[in-house]
Amino acid sequence: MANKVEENSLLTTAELEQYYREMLFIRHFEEKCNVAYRQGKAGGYMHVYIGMEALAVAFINSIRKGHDYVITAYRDHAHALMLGTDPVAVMAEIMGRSAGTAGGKGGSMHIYDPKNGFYGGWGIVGGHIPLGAGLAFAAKYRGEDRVTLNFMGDGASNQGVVFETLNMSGLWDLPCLYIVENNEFAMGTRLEYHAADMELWKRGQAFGIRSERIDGMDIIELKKNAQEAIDYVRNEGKPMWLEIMTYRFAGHGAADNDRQLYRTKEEEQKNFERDPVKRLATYLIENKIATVEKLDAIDADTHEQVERIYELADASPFPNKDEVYHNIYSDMTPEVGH
Amino acid sequence: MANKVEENSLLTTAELEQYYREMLFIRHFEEKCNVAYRQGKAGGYMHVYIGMEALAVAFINSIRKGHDYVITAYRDHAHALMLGTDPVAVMAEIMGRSAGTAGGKGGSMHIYDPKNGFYGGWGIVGGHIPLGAGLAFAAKYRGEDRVTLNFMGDGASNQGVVFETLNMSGLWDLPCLYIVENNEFAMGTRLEYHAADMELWKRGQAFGIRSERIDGMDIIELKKNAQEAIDYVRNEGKPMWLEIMTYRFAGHGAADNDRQLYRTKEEEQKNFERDPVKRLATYLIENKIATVEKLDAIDADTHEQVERIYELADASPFPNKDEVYHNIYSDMTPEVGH
Amino acid sequence: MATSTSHELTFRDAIQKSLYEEMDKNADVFLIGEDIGRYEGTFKVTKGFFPKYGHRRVVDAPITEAGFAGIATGAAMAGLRPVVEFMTMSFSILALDQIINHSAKVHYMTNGEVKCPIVFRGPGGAAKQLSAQHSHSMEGWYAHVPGLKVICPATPADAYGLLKTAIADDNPVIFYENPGLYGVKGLVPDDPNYMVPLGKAQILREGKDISLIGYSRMTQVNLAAAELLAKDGIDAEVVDVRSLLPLDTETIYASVRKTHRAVVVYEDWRSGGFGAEIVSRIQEDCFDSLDAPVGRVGGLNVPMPYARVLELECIPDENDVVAMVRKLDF
Amino acid sequence: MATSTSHELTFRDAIQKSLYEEMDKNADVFLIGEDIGRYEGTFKVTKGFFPKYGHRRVVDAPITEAGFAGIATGAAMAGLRPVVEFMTMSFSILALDQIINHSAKVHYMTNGEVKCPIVFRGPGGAAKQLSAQHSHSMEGWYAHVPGLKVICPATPADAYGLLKTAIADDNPVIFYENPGLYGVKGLVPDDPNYMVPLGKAQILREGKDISLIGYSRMTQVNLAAAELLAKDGIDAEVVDVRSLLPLDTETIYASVRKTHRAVVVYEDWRSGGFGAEIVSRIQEDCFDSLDAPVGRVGGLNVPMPYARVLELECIPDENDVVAMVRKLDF
Ligand SMILES: Cc1ncc(C[n+]2csc(CCOP(=O)(O)OP(=O)(O)O)c2C)c(N)n1
Ligand SMILES: Cc1ncc(C[n+]2csc(CCOP(=O)(O)OP(=O)(O)O)c2C)c(N)n1
Ligand SMILES: [Mg+2]
Ligand SMILES: [Mg+2]
Repeated sequence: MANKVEENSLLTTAELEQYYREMLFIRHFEEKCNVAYRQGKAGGYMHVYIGMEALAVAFINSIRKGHDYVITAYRDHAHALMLGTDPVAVMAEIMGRSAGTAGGKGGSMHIYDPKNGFYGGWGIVGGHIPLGAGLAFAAKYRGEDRVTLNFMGDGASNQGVVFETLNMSGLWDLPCLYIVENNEFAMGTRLEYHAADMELWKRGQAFGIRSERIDGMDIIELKKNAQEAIDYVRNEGKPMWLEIMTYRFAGHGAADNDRQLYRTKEEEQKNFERDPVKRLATYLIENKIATVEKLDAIDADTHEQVERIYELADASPFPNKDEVYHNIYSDMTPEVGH
Repeated sequence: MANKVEENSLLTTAELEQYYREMLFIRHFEEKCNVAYRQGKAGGYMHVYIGMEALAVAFINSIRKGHDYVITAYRDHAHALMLGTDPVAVMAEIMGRSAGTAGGKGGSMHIYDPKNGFYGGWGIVGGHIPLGAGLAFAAKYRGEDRVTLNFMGDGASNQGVVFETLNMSGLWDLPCLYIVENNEFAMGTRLEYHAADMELWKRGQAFGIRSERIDGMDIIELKKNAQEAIDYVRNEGKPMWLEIMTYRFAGHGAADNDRQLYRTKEEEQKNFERDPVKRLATYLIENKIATVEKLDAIDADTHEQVERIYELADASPFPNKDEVYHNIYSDMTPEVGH
Repeated sequence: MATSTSHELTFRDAIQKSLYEEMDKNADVFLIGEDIGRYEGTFKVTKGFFPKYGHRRVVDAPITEAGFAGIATGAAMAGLRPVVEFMTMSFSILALDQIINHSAKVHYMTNGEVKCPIVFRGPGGAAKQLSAQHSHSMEGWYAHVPGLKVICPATPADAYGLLKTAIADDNPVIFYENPGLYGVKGLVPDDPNYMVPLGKAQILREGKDISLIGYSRMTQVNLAAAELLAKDGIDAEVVDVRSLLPLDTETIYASVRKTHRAVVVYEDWRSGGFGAEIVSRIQEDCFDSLDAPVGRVGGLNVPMPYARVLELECIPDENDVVAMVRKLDF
Repeated sequence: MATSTSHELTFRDAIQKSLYEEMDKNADVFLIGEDIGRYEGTFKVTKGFFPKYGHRRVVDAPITEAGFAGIATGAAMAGLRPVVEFMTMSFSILALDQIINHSAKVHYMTNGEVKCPIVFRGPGGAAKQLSAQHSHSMEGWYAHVPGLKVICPATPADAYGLLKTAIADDNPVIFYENPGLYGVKGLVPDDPNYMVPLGKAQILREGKDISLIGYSRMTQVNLAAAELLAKDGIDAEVVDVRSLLPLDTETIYASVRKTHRAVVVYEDWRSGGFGAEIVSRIQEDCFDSLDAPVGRVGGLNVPMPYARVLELECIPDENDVVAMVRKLDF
């Protein structure tokens, strides 16, 4: 893969504007989630994608939405939104409402939308990685040309089951793209304290899997690399392992409000310069692809959109108590009562 | 590491003879275990080391016995014997007698002798690997210069916990030598069906761990390489990952008597040519280090030794029924009775 | 083609027949596990499958229980119907997170959007001298987890019919085969459409004096104990629970209300085993019918030792059952 | 220096004090877990430890529960005394094989040659809206395993004294902290040599009409229920089990023989939870003393839902206990 896109002939103006709009939409959505959390309207563990927007936007715009499969961990709002899940249902889920994607049973960490190819939304770090390989297994078993995007964090990439899954993926040629969202932290633990070798891209190599590291802050470059990787997986029918360099702008979760325990303000400031949204804005303006006014309008627009989503979600009712027993099984209820 | 030993100036005649004797002793011991199993004197799962003798002999003769730590899986007789564990106690354990290393509670798969630095003898494939790292952790914590030998099979090297352990070993510089006894099979599954990349030596690389593959059938070369690896781990205070190429001459366990399900007789025959015992015999004779008579005497000797061990073990009593409750805890007994 | 004839088969062969028929019936059914293909399975349950179905549908997995249980779960989420073999259920401990946190919960966590039709099967409990790490009874742990169904057949016909139903079920099912049962013979229906519903206990021997309640191999032990008791004039009813989750308390309670006495028998460690749940429910709901406390016979609370003489101490047998019956006032 | 004074502390601070003192006392004691060092622990139990003891004795581990539980077990086998923190006990599921097959068994498998002095501790049970994968009660599973000790304190003083004893114990101990208890205050002895023996239940409130038997946070719920019942003239005795393995049946039975009625309360899924074991033993050994069946109050058999209104349905509270008491004939 080229380290820079020499020309963006692959991307149209419309596409670039679309990505800008999508990244901003995600950012505003996530900011609103933080508001909801502070207001006590969202609870539990809630993790936002601020700073990492380019990843979901680039990869999910490179698949066949609804046909291909996507799975990730608990930092999952953006992936659902990019797949076309009703944003009101996502926000309602985060607020624990019955109009939520899982009727309020899952919350922020457990967004699902199988009709759009989204299989969650999982809370056990690393635990969903074999599930993603299983989706790919099913596609291959049935002779379908679906690709699975299997997202995980840098911290998750240490979990044993990830390596087990890579071995089987290499052994059985599963059409699965493993995407390590390396945001430099596993909760309060810096990369250097959790990974013996910080070049996480190497981890696929011992399993005969094509493995690469790419930048995740320049959406133009990233989009091209994402498309190339997805095409490889689809056309070769083989797995691939990608490490994407990004940065978590916010705390680990909404409850993490002492980031100085593990990183300095200076370090943060330096990394905020990498902001994928600002970067694309600069590019669009410098290259006269869009005007400042245009970008401001997109900002106002997506902001307004999110406000509306929030209102609609917040106006929706909480689940009824008796729903607690619904859908444990497809066909029965376990023994009832305390 | 050099791929060939140009001269064996490092090994004396006495040492070469000793290794020959030890390999033969292990082989006769294991053959006798098979007899015991066929006679119904040993039960459960029992796995012999025939064909792989050079590994335990080379590595364990390269450590400070009693000072360093050794741990392995269920194919564990040879490791105990090489560490100086009373062979009668080993055989008695295999026969489920109270004179056994664990009073008959462990059997063939669970031989221990902590006084000689041997920490088992474990049955969950891959499960003991973090334990070995923990022994190394303790040595480092205490500032001791002990090395831990952490043996596993090729099949075991797929288990997720192995990779988790490698990451922490690299991260924390644990003085642990990981030794993959690659005998080409995980029970009835050939290497090519269980490992995406058959070069298992690569698996340490992504964790900044020195990683190599070496031959396990030529004890002269192996001894030199083993010593070098152990010195590296001790002197550098770092982990190392080694893949040793060997072959399992027997079935997986004593109950596996249809090897043709997974390998041909021709293939076996070809591999029997690699026999480390025969190979050393040829070397000793061709280089006039020992006479045929001498080697025959060693053969007869070790054979006789094993017969005596067997008799002594077989003459020892079974445990008493009330011992079933002994040593579950250091200080109490759980609720008694059915 | 429905037929009411039957043939004598071992428990092992009954499972094999069940698997063959379900694989033939539905191309979405596939097997995955360690050494199940070319090696035919350590307990030889899958003998003949690899040559017939090939590696696409009979998948030899590396020794990575968590990984392949998870891959199978993902495949089930996408609509396939995996049958996962654990070489022994003891090794399923390594896959527990995948089973109880992923398979068992996906239907609830998606509020019914994603189904997970998967069977986890394998030998569970003590075989012979496999010692502490290979002799686990895991059924009680699984039966504690909402989202799973847990099936413990005791006869070849049930193994046959229950496995079929389990494979057809849209929820994760733990299917528990005591290795001591593989050689047990019994009549098995020829009808490839024969199915036994999950969640129904059965009375294998009617009696009026006491209910012997058990599952899996302990049902066979209870049948033997009933014979011994009969010689002494005690008429025991043998209740084969078959399904731990859901638990057919109706059949159990009806028996206890008739006999007024009960002993619950299981091979798992006595303390904290699922038998305790059965005892608890009986005393909760049949308190006034009980003439004596509900007796329990379980495995000794001991990591399984290797020496045969010690191992035999640990596993309940018909004499232990008879002794407990005698303790209850007879 | 022994002293009989005491100070009010939260449950969290009591644990912290206990850890500090044991680390100061014995250089072989070290802490290992995720985010326990620089980040001070997600529940802030290990706040201040990293600056004081450094990375040698306060080990920040990668997210590899099986791996570091196993490394700690190996270190214990070599004579160190690790205290392992699981960020939540839910994640200990990933380390279960290391705990139950390795830590718990090595003493038996070596016939007493190798000891394993290790503590596995962390928050267990539901916190608030952490949903299905983060709200597990695991204590019942652990209490089923011979070779482990399982401790579930309900008060700051017990958390303090029992953790000290657990660290001094030569066997693996599971130490279970309900997250709902961390903020609960109580008097804690100043004496750094204060220890509470493992395996002893205690009566926290005397009463003559019924025994409310529970552990961990449910003991606080039982105390609240006893107050409610008192208003209606029902005099409940509150038995705080504290230790599930070993289980102090003597204290439990003495209470039941006095009150003739009992309710066992636990947060874990009701079906198959450890409360069933307690119920079974009571009815086995106190049958003739019982005026009613032993009642049970447990968590709903439901994967924990996120929405607060649903979550609150799942967790037992004092009203559920009172309702069960009322059901038992009052
Ligand atoms: C098995 C497990 N262990 C620990 C946790 C607690 N936990 C949740 S997120 C997290 C950090 C994960 O970091 P990373 O994988 O890098 O993802 P990121 O949050 O940075 O996106 C931890 C330790 C968990 N949920 N599951
Ligand atoms: C976790 C686990 N899964 C499966 C088994 C069954 N089993 C025992 S040995 C073995 C093969 C191991 O092969 P390898 O690691 O290559 O060691 P070798 O026997 O060749 O020395 C298997 C599958 C087990 N004991 N533990
Ligand atoms: Mg991260
Ligand atoms: Mg092997």
